Amino acid sequence: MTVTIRYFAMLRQTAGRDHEVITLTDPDASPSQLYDDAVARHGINLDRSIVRAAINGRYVSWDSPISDGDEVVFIPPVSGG
Amino acid sequence: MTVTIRYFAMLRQTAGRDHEVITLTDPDASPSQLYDDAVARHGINLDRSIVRAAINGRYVSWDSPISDGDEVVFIPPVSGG
Amino acid sequence: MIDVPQPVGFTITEERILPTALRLSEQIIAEHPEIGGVVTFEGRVRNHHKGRTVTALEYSVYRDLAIREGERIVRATVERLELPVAIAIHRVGAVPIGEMAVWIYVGGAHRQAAFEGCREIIDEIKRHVPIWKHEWYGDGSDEWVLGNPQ
Amino acid sequence: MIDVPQPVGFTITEERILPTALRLSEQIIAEHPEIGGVVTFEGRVRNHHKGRTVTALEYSVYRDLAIREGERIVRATVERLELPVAIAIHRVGAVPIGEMAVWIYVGGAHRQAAFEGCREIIDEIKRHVPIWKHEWYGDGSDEWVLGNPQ
Repeated sequence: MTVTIRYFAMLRQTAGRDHEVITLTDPDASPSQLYDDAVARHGINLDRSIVRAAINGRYVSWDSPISDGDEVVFIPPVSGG
Repeated sequence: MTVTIRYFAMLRQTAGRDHEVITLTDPDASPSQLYDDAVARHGINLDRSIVRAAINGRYVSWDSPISDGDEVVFIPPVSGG
Repeated sequence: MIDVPQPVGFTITEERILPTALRLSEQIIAEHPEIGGVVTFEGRVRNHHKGRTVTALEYSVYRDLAIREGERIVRATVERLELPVAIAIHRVGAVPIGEMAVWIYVGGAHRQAAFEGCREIIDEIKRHVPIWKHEWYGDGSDEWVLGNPQ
Repeated sequence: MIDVPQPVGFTITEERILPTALRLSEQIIAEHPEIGGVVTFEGRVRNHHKGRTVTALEYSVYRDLAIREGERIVRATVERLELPVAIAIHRVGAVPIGEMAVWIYVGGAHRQAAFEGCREIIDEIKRHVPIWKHEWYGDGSDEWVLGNPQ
């Protein structure tokens, strides 16, 4: 299955892209695995303990299931307001 | 000595006047005595425990000294804001 | 435009507050770039009070003491919380339903102090400033509203 | 005029907030005579951050999630505190120093709920709405500001 990862803010800057399409071979892949892979692939230096995961525009837990076609986003500590 | 008592709000309505000039014979008269006299004189039905006293535009305690020419005001529970 | 001491002050007026509030909001924002958070409170004349319809309302004031207490309250809050801007305006006389009776504007470097300051000022005004509300009701009766005694 | 759901809603905009805030303040006051107390919060772009001079600032947003979280926050507060009016607007993109980044308007029958609601909404927005601040400083450096993680 394929998922789209979108990057925002400092993650977009570090990854050098606003999104990427990833093919997953492991049907039990979770957002936490995707994040760890992205960290390795792009040299992201933001510890997962301070990041949150979202799928299709909703916050989810790091071990949530992922479906084909999902949009996955990693949310660094927000600083609006 | 003489003092001016000014009345506001419900006390003005009950007393039927916005001020009156009182001649005091007791040099140790306090705002509490003046209030008790005013209650008797005008049929005021507001217990002194919920009223505050002011002299010359400042809150004072009920046993404060009074001087000739002072302006004394009794302050019912305020309801601004 | 109501004449109100800036950036820290308290005033009593018989005019409508809204035009001054809108103008000051713009002006202070332009003059105080160090402010990060602004909290305002608008106290308005409601059309109901304890289940009764309010048709008219008038505030009486003992002006000398009101100004002294209002200024004391605003200054004390500003000093305690180190606020760059704090302004309070209380309207007196007849105030139409729906219009502002009181307006408080508090600016701080951060939002916590602005929230705390704004709330403290309105709470203290309601406790200590000698202003009294006279309400007229839909059934033809009227009443001097008694606040909670201090 | 920014298009914002009324009397309860949250929106994201790239426009200046002030004209909308001034207009809504007048409009809501006219349309909601049951409101006794209004508390507003203006969050503004400061010219300083942790001792450094800020020369420019830009907010990034993940819009789908931001709208969903913002609406959830405002609705939850309105329901908990039974507020007739609660509106929040967050600006994104480049925001000049001194201008509003966020504006929150909360009207309640009484002031306590309005204060509590306004504060809860801004606190929750700062915790959960995916918006990030990119600051540029006087010394030529820049930084993505990290909020406190939840």
